Amino acid sequence: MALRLPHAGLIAVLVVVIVFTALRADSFTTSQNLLNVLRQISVNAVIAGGLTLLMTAGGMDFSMGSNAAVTTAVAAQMLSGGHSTAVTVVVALLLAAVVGLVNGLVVTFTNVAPFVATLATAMLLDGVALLVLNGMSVTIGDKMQALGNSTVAGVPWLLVVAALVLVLIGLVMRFTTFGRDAFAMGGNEHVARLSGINVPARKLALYALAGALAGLAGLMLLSRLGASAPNTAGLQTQLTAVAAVVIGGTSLAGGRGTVAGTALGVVLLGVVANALNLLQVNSNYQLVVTGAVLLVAAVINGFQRKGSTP
Amino acid sequence: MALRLPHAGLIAVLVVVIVFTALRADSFTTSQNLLNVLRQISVNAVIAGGLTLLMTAGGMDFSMGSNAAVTTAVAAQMLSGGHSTAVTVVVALLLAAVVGLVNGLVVTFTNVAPFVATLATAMLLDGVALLVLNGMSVTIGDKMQALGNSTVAGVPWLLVVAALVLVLIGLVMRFTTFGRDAFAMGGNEHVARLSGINVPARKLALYALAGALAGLAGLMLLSRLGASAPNTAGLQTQLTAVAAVVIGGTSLAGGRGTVAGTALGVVLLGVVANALNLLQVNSNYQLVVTGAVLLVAAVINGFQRKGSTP
Amino acid sequence: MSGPVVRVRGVTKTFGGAAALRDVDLDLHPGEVHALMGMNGAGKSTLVQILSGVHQADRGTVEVDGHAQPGLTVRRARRLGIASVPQRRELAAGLTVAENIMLGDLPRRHGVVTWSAVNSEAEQALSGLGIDIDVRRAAGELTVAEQTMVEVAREVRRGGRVLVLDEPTACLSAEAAAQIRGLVRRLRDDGVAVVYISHYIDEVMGIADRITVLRDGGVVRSAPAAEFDAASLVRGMVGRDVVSARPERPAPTDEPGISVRALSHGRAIRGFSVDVRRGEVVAVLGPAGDAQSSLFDLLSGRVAPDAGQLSVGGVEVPFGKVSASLAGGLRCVTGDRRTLGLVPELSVDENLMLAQDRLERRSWHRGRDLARRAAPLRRRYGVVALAGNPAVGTLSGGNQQKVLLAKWLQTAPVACFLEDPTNGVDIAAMAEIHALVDELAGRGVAVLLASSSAEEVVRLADRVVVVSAGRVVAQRSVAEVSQDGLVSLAVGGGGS
Amino acid sequence: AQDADTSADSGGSKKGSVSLGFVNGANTHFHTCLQKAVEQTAKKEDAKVYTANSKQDAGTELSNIEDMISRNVDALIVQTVNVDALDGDIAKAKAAGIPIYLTSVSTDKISDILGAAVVDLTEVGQMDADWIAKDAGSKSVKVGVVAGAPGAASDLLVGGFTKRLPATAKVVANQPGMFNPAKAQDVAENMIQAHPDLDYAFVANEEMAFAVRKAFDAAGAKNVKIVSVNGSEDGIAAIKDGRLQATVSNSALTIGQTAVKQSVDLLADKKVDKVSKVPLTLITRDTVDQAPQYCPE
Ligand SMILES: Nc1ncnc2c1ncn2[C@@H]1O[C@H](COP(=O)(O)OP(=O)(O)OP(=O)(O)O)[C@@H](O)[C@H]1O
Ligand SMILES: Nc1ncnc2c1ncn2[C@@H]1O[C@H](COP(=O)(O)OP(=O)(O)OP(=O)(O)O)[C@@H](O)[C@H]1O
Ligand SMILES: [Mg+2]
Ligand SMILES: [Mg+2]
Repeated sequence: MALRLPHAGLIAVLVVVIVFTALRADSFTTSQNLLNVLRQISVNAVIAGGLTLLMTAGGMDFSMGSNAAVTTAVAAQMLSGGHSTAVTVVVALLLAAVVGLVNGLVVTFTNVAPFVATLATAMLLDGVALLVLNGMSVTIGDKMQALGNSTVAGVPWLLVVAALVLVLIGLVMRFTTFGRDAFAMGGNEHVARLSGINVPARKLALYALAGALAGLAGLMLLSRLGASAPNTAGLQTQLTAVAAVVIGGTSLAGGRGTVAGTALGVVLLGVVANALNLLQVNSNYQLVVTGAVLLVAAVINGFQRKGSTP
Repeated sequence: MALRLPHAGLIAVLVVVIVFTALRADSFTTSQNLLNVLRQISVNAVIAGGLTLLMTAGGMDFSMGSNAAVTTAVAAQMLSGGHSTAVTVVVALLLAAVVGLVNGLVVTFTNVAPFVATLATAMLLDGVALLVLNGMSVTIGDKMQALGNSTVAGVPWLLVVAALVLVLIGLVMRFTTFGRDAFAMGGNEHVARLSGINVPARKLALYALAGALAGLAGLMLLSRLGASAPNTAGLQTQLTAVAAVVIGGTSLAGGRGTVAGTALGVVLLGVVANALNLLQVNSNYQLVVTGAVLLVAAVINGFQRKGSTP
Repeated sequence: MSGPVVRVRGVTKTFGGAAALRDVDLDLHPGEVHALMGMNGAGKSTLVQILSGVHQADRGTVEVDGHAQPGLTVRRARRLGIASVPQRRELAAGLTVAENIMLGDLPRRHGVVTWSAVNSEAEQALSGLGIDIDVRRAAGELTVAEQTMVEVAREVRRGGRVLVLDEPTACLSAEAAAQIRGLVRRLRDDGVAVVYISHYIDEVMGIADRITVLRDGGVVRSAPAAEFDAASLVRGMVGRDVVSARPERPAPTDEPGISVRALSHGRAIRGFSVDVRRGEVVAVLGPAGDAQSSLFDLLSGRVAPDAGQLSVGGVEVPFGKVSASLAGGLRCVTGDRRTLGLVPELSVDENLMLAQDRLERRSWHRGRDLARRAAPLRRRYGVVALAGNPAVGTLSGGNQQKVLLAKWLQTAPVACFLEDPTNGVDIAAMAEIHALVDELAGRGVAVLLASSSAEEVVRLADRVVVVSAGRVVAQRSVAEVSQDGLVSLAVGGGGS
Repeated sequence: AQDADTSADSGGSKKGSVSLGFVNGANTHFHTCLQKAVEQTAKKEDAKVYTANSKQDAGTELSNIEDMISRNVDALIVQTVNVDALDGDIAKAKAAGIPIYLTSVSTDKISDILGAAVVDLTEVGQMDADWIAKDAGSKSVKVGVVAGAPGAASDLLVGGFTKRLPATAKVVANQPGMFNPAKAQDVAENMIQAHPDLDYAFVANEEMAFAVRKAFDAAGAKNVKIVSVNGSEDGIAAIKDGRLQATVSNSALTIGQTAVKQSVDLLADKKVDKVSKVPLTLITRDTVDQAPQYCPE
């Protein structure tokens, strides 16, 4: 087990896609293009990172994409209404954390499965986002321009934020009791409770954190797009994040998960989308190819795991 | 436990919605409107029915909506290409069953979680549907008109088909070894295998059946619409079906599920959509209300369950 | 002796209208091993679960150090120094052994978990109890016995003034059980109040300072252990005498039953061979755990071995296929009923008939018909539920075990493999199950028994094969050895 | 003229030709036809065209534009997912020195873009309203609206329509069909149920309109007149056989052709208007032969 390269399946598929694309499309390996890819996946990375921690703890938040949509909408309205960026960011993040907390309260104190509860809140929040925007688009002009489009030492700010978030979550999961409690809860909630872990409090914190990260993702999205429009983010975004997380080896049942795997999953999805564009694959084929790549990666991962734990 | 009314939460919410709407909108209680609602939910009912059986057995098919989309597209192309309805129906159902079977093969013979595998095939199939239609809409003229729009003894054919499917699945789950095997597999797959149940064969059959039912749903949809357009059915349809099933009390982890609950879930979602239309609720509020109703029903159901099993 | 650390008064607890405990009093003194005894479903686990905050009493009080503790929660109980190893073995499967031991109390420096300390402290905790398990292993890979050890080590490490052990020695090898008992004595001498639940009379008589007997949720008698003898204890629990003596069984036939040849699988089993004739009961004795559950996996067809042959009733049976094993007439009863034995959500009746109906290839399923066919089994195997036909997961552990046995042994086997068949069942049920095995052998079934209880082996087996390091090192007729001899044989076998 | 040699990695493009990037907004019938038109016209104009699809997601659109920038096309043609998200797109492209040409919509800052082929959605709605006004005469009539998905496109269409209706025409129901025929059919069934005396219905595209017709017919309301938008081949056929009464043609073919031709011309510094309005034609039973071709072969 120690000798086995983790995520070998994912890495193999990723390498194949990269080599193939690099040979066929010169522009793929330009540093500009690589930075593009990394910037494009930043938003998804932040959502997927939060979800990894939550799912490892046996939770699930299907409403993160929709939470991001609400955050985007609220922040856009505030900014276009003349509030300062600082105030907006704080309010938006708080709001997103509260939304996450509400999910947490429902999941912790009622007997509803997390998937069910958050699927319902996802619908609800998609509607709220529409209400906040009143069905129209709201532009924010030049505000938050820097975050969305500028670079620091040649690296896009968005990427810096995303990388920071992932590294932090990775460290938390490995080196803090908060993170280890997540593994314990996901592995066996009953045991976690018997071990004296304050499971309800932990759950609330995890859901609130997932909410806050969804909010951060929403702000990042807003800074990229410069506007919030109906149907930005939402369930589609969520599905991409979920796909990245599960492809990265985090268990739907909890107790197992790595940020490295999630990061690989996010990168794979981003690279495939970029490669399909550069290779000029007909858009109708793009979904087919993306689905097939996901499936192949999952199957290879699966075979690999089959060896280690039955 | 025996005295407790099953699905009390769902029924309570349903009754509240019905009474409220009936008082506010006269047309709600007309027999025509009730038949409308029932026809509208027929397609969803067939998908949700198949999913109930599959999820009870511990499986999951997130690609049923996309499978229906492919079926709709293929059938539309065949019909508009001059094939007879009979041939088309047979080919479409077979194709859908084969797609389901492929899902089953992946899930059974690799180590990939059903949710992951079928999320990938869902993307793939959405792409295939676009390819089949070549991105355009295809009309089928008057073909299959009867199924989609006629009635028998005042009852829409679509409803008859959906009711038949649900009743059959219910009977299978209750009164056949095949159905009980599903419960056993969902409850504890190891035990099912050790008890002499041919688990792989059962799984393949269940996935193929889910596929075939998705195909049937696709044909029903086609007969209603008289055309197949890009983005008909697909993941959105799937999410509605999943919502109906889980609200109806079927466990995401398997081992527990009833068709009656699913039927109630499907009806609840249909009635809410209908009520929102009849009450002329602003479209921006519709999602909010739907999400909230789902959440409330789930919470009430959850509290009720909390009493019986920990 | 000072006053009690824990004083329970008038505790009553009902589940869905049925009383699991009625008006129970209990005093726990420091430096005393207090045994709880009673039949399956008597309420022992429920009582200790109230002590450890898992359940809250409907009526009555729990006092710790003279202070009433209404609404005791798990966390609160833990803070008050009440540690508990529950009957149901549970570890966080994805974590390592070390982390499971240290869970909730991971060593940190500046808020950062220090992994080296986690491993070394866990190692200390295990080695302090003389347990040899690699702390880096994933908890999910452990056998039931190893899980028990880890759980005990965890609770002991956490310390506390009260330690609850709910059937710690069920399905442990004699050696391991002795280790646990030694540990309990040490803790008692350090002043810990130990609550000890076990169905083994001899064990309890040997270790307890005080015994409380429960029946139907009420206290029958609570007194110093010296005031009990085995017979009165049994009478207190069961309400009558229980005799489980070895009956005259017809001599085994010469027909072949199970024949295992040169079976090898991983480290646990290496070139293992055994022959059981029809009508014979052969016990496999040796370090419980790994080898024992491996045997179940291999014989049931769940897992294909690296090498080996199997024949049942003289007919070759291929390995690695459940259907082949079943068709060959081999029935394997697992020692791990929770993961490999029963479907908890399904009803008692359906679990009882799960295998039988599949073997008979029934396609229809009707509740009434099922109940009619299951009724005689329930009666014969003494399955008792609080009411009707509930989900099997809600039965007490002993009753679940009876359902498991009934499920397999009714199906007219040619041969069967029994892994810890009396795991967690009470003394009366144990006698009944022993009688069932006798009857099975009497009917000409070949029985291969893997039991961690020497007592059981002496009671049931005709012949004993001693396994060490995965291979057979000795064979004895039971008539040749005493129970103590058996234990030393098993332990000594490990050394040779 | 723009130096075509800068497109070093536009593999396959002939020397001296122009490379265009086309970022499509979705996968509907309209979008497919538009893409075909762009590709065919580009071939005629000897321009190399790269395509990408944003699948109705503003974030994907921006990514697509970035990908196009990194392959260094001469100009971008964008059928946007969302008008207001365009600002970011335009700023991006501008910073990279690649001009953007918009289809269907335009922007306030004309100077920032290469050009646009604009469909005046408000006017489309107005034309349908005008037809109803004419058809109904002085009678007072009841009108139902099946809108698209929440967002600017649907709002402009429906806004133009409802504001232009005469006082004698009353909008009694207005529900979103989400540009999804199945959803539109449900909505129509409920609408005709609540308002059996409906006279007209405005449906935000033809794919939904066919489904709405089915719902009305099934409810016995065969004489509700439906007006819609697109002018697709199926739509024209429906006008001919009386399933639809009027539709406003905004030919995808015309838009695509205009976009490519104008982009090429503008890149070559030819003196042409930056913004061209796509001609709108009201198609009724009497004028079916005037319907422009909607989709390329
Ligand atoms: N949570 C619960 N819900 C319903 N009934 C319960 C619950 N817990 C225990 N019971 C019932 O209460 C009774 C006492 O159970 P308990 O587990 O305390 O018995 P026990 O003495 O530990 O038995 P065993 O020796 O089999 O472990 C049993 O009949 C059991 O079915
Ligand atoms: N929902 C329930 N209804 C009735 N009894 C229950 C329920 N849940 C648990 N119990 C009973 O609670 C008691 C305590 O459960 P616990 O897990 O400690 O023991 P157990 O079931 O005997 O475990 P095992 O089978 O692993 O030996 C058991 O008697 C169990 O049958
Ligand atoms: Mg117990
Ligand atoms: Mg028990």
